[in-house]
Amino acid sequence: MNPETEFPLRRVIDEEGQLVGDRSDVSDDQLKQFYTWLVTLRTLDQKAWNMQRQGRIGTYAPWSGQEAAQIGVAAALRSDDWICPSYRDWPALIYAGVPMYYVLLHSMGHPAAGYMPEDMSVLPVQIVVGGQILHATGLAWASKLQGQDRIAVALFGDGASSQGDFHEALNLASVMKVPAIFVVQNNQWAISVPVYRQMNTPTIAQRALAYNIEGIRVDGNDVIAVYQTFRDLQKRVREGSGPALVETVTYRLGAHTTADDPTRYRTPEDDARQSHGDPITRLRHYLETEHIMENSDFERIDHEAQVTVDDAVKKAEAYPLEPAATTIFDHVYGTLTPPLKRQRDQFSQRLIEGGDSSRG
Amino acid sequence: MNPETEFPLRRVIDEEGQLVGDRSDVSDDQLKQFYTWLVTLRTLDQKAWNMQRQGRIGTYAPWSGQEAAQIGVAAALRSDDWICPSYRDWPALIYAGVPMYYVLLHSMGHPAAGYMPEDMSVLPVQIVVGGQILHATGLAWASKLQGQDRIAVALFGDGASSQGDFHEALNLASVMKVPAIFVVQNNQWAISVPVYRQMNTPTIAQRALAYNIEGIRVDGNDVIAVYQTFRDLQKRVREGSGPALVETVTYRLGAHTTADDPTRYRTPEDDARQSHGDPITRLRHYLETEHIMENSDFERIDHEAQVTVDDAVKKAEAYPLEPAATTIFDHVYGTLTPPLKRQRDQFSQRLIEGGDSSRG
Amino acid sequence: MAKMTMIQALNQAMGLAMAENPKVMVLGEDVGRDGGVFRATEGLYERFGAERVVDTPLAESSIIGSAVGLAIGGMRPIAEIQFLGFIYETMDQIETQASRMRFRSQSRYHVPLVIRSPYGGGVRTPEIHSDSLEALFVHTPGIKVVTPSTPYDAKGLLLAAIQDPDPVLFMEPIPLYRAMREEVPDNWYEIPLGKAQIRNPGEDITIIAWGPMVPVAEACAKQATREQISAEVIDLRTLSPLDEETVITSVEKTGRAVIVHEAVGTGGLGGEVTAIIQEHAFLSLQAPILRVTGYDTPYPVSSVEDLWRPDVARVLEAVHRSIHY
Amino acid sequence: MAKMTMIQALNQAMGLAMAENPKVMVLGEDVGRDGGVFRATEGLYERFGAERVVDTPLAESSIIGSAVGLAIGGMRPIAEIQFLGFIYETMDQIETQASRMRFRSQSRYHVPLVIRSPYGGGVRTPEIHSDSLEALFVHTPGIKVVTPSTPYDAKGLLLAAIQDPDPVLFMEPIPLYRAMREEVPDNWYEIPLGKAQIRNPGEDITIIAWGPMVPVAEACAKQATREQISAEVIDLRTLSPLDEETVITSVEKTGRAVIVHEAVGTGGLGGEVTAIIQEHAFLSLQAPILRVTGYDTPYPVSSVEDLWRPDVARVLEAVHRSIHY
Ligand SMILES: Cc1ncc(C[n+]2csc(CCOP(=O)(O)OP(=O)(O)O)c2C)c(N)n1
Ligand SMILES: Cc1ncc(C[n+]2csc(CCOP(=O)(O)OP(=O)(O)O)c2C)c(N)n1
Ligand SMILES: [Mg+2]
Ligand SMILES: [Mg+2]
Repeated sequence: MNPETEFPLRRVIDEEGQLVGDRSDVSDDQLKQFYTWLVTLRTLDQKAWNMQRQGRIGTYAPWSGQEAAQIGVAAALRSDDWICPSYRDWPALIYAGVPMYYVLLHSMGHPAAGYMPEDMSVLPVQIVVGGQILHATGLAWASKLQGQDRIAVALFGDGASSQGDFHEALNLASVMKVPAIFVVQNNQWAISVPVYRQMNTPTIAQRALAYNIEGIRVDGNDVIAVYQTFRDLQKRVREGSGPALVETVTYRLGAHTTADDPTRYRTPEDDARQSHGDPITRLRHYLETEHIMENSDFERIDHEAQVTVDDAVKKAEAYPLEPAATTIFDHVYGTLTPPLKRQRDQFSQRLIEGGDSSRG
Repeated sequence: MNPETEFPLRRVIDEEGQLVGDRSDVSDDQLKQFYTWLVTLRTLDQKAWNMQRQGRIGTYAPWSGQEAAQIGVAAALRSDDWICPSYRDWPALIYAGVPMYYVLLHSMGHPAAGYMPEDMSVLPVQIVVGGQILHATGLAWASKLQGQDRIAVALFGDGASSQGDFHEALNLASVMKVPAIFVVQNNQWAISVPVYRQMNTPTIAQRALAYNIEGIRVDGNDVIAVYQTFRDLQKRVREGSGPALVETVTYRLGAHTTADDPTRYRTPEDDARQSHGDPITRLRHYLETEHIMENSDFERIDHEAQVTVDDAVKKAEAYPLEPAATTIFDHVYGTLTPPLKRQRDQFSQRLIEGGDSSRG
Repeated sequence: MAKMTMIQALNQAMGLAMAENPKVMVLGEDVGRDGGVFRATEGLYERFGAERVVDTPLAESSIIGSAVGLAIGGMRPIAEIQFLGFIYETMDQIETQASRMRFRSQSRYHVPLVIRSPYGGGVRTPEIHSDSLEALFVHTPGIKVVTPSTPYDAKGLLLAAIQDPDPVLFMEPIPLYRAMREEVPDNWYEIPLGKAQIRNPGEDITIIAWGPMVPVAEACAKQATREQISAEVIDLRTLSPLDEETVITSVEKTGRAVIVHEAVGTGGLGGEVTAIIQEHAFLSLQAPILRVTGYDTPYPVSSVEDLWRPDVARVLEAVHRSIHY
Repeated sequence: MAKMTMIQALNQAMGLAMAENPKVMVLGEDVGRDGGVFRATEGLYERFGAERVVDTPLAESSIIGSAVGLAIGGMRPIAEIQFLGFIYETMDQIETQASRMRFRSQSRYHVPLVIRSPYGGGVRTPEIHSDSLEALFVHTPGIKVVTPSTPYDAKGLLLAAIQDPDPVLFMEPIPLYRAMREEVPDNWYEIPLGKAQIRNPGEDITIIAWGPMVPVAEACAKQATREQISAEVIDLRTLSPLDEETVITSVEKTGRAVIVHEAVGTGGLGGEVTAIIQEHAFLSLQAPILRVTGYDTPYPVSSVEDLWRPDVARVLEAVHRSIHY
């Protein structure tokens, strides 16, 4: 079994933006939309990074480089499909419809960031690496049992694929033949550990062989390839072909989080060698070469992205905290237990009195 | 990837005891020894079952049908190799040198059954399904780090291979390239759950592909095939070829344990279809056909097995319990903590006074 | 109404719930064709089919993790962990996932999940099969912890747990599965979670127990009567949230308390109950609150277990120590 | 001797132990080239190489499970769990394996393993990163639990933990990693496990704390002085086995006790300490023992955490309640 040939890297445009595959079934309009989103999400990411540096938000996990790998997935899903994301998957969520200011609220440590919009089927972002993979198995199973045709998608990283839960989730999904797609975003790093120190295989997709499910490896920096792959795959999975594992090969261009300093463990040469083309410049080159968009379009998109992002920042910063603090007691159980009621009262009382929070 | 052809079932003698492979490098004497052990261990198993029925020992997990799969492994190991067994792996341990009465003490709930002989490198049998797999990774790693040439072998069941720890153990072993062999005894059942409801793959060996390690599937009811496989494999692994996964395909002829009633979930037809030849009759047929042993040999072996087993029973039943009860306090930490010392004293005092243990 | 054992009562409860609500399903190891290693799910597979009574692969984390998804996705899963000692395999899914999904999502999602699991010793099981681990879960916000001591309670509490919108760990005392039969109504009834029960009223001392230790406490109370000691026995039934009121009221009356649990003593739930009592009934206390528990060793092998588990003699000794303080 | 932070003291302890004993090794996520997300292992990779300072795959159960094998096989592993909240992933390997191997094997094998893990809030980490979970492990026989509150103690306790023949969970309070500098000797010294420390002698009330709450307790004691209340502050340092003697002796003297911990209140270690005190110092007690703890909710998001964590005001309030009881 040669993993590189069994699981070839699917690609439609290459690192220089040259067409190397078939994009006939993806419209120009679709590409324009993708480009707009790629730029908007990149703008948001950079804005958030700066806001953290200015102390306006807390710890933040940047996604630069991974926008295409996420947009391509989200664009292929139906609005009632379940998404089980991790902390770095806001691009997919935002594309799917979660308001942008959510990600900022999240990094501000605002409780409301967990309350996903009611017209979507999105779980709160997962902090426990790998914790959400089994939820996708269960959600897809629930869909099947109830005769729905929703599918469930778990998004997680290369690091997460080492967790025991990864194995248990894929095995159970395969045994129960549930409509779940497991998307491992191989961004080459789990914080400081490169993927070749996490596993001894050239691909993650080959793990599909352990469960007798479909395994696919796609260039995650090629939004067209990702989109095509998922558009076709979600259809098969929805129709009952069983679960699938997709490895989107991408690259974490930035730090792990704002608390991380990647210069400690990787060099610019590492980055250059492994990152295989920024998804935005790639698509832009293609769009330019094919004359699908021209300079003024790009400038307009850049400008609109700023406006959109600024608007999200305003919404986030204007979002009221109170009375959210007290509500922590309200979301432990469906109804307040007697001890929680007592504690809630004490807590509120202290808030009113303005508790001393000095720590010596 | 076709698992059945990538991982063909290795076999030397077939279900009728006909030679279908090459046994030239396994001597007649070796075969006689295997046969003797097969019979002795079968005799012990049946004796233990009966003793449980008579109330002389507690819960017991019979191994009938799996003797060859275990003897073949143990016979290939060196005396300082680490063995990480589960509750059903006493045949391997006994073959490797653990006195027979240990298994009876174990089912009597005697603490001493955990104290493996000091001249062996055997962990106590594991009750947590899959719990020992990672220990083999760690032991093999310790061996490598210390420049030893010991290998570590984990024995576990098909059921255990669904656990997250299985995945984590094989991945880590592969990344660190440690000398570990993971032996999954596929006896077709995890209590009442048949292997085809535990996983959606025709083999377990194919999971090796997920870790880029060697994977082998061998007929576990063919002691010669198992032995040859492990004799060759342990050499490669010892020399640094990295870890391996071996699936020994066998069958649990009896109940899961003395507390289990297999008629609730499987039929004699299931057994007949899946058991692919009792390892003892198989080898006997072969030995008869080839005139390596004759009737009187078989009778002698049966008789000696009884004697050996009776002796083990005597040793177990004569084994003193006291002062073992009090020692539970001595094996929590290297030295007694103050609370444990106090509790030990109270406990001893009650033992002396003859505590009332009525439970209402 | 028929006399039945606890295991029968549990079985009946699940059968009722599944008949009533097509979303209720059972999943776990050997719960299907085999009917569970203790027969708790016997007959359910035949009645409700393999889709709703599911033999899972042998992987506890996947049982709970997928059940979280099932629950959020609209089902009402009853997951079985074959023995409580194996729940460690799924701790992350219980503690950071099932128990926190409501909190994390600000009640956008909740997880109506019942985790049934047998525990408790005295029946000669192998290592790890007997461990009492309630303390780990009582310390976890977002999950409730329940343990019955009678067939009647078992059914009523399990039905309440199944109706509960939040995760409930339902701990079933193995030694009581078949220890007694009692009248159990055939129909649906619920015993509210969070309510203890006074099993034996008394005046001189309060004995607080749960699960497998309730009969021990009752036997002790009976023996105490012969010595003119009137012991009130409380079965907590729900360990989280705790029925503080019943406990405090009792100790305010008796002035003395003994807590009995089978779990390891240090760090066990006895400490919590002690802390609550002494905080709220301080002035009533005539003697220190005493704990009779498993020793601070792992649950031992079966030849030693009877010496390890709290028994009537040890509880009585504590009662004497308290009374004669 | 140099002034250093706790993180530097820990780093020095590991460096010393690795230089002293070639069997000592470090494994965990990002402990190698990155030097640990808090820099605890900084420089060790460069000094001792990739074989002894190992970046593992992202799988906590494999870190502890393989460390059990490493330890039995002759090594002295120091395993890092990146944040204590992720220790749930490896509970089985800690509870049923590392902590029980000695018991199971009747001391034929033992597991000299140190599990280091940061915990504690107040520094705006994401969900799960701040949780205080000591209660789960104090309830587990076979593992010791240690948590320092000063740089000096951190080094001495860690070296003692590394020398210990049994598993030790070494919990490192994140908020104290860089909160203060103090003189720490360069040489090897050990602080025996199982010994609490009186950090501030006093007469009127005992405040018992550990890890991140020790500075809060000290600050409270200082404030109390202004009101003529003399508070004795005890830092438990080792949570299992507990130094009962130091605690009891103190409360026998003061007659009052407040226990402060950051973990969720119900089922927390405060209950155990309360139970011990009231059992052994019953007649000395002038007031109920009070607990000041995290609330019974999951550790909240960062915008709320300061309101959630026990602070000087809340501890002082408890001191007043006790004194004026
Ligand atoms: C169970 C668990 N262990 C450790 C961590 C700390 N941690 C957060 S992210 C991370 C690396 C994750 O790598 P990967 O899965 O590849 O995702 P990426 O961050 O690259 O998107 C680690 C170790 C965690 N959050 N959860
Ligand atoms: C972690 C864990 N879960 C559940 C059990 C209960 N149990 C004991 S053996 C067993 C089946 C094991 O099947 P397999 O791994 O195939 O081994 P076999 O018994 O067939 O030898 C189960 C479910 C256990 N001991 N440990
Ligand atoms: Mg990654
Ligand atoms: Mg099996």
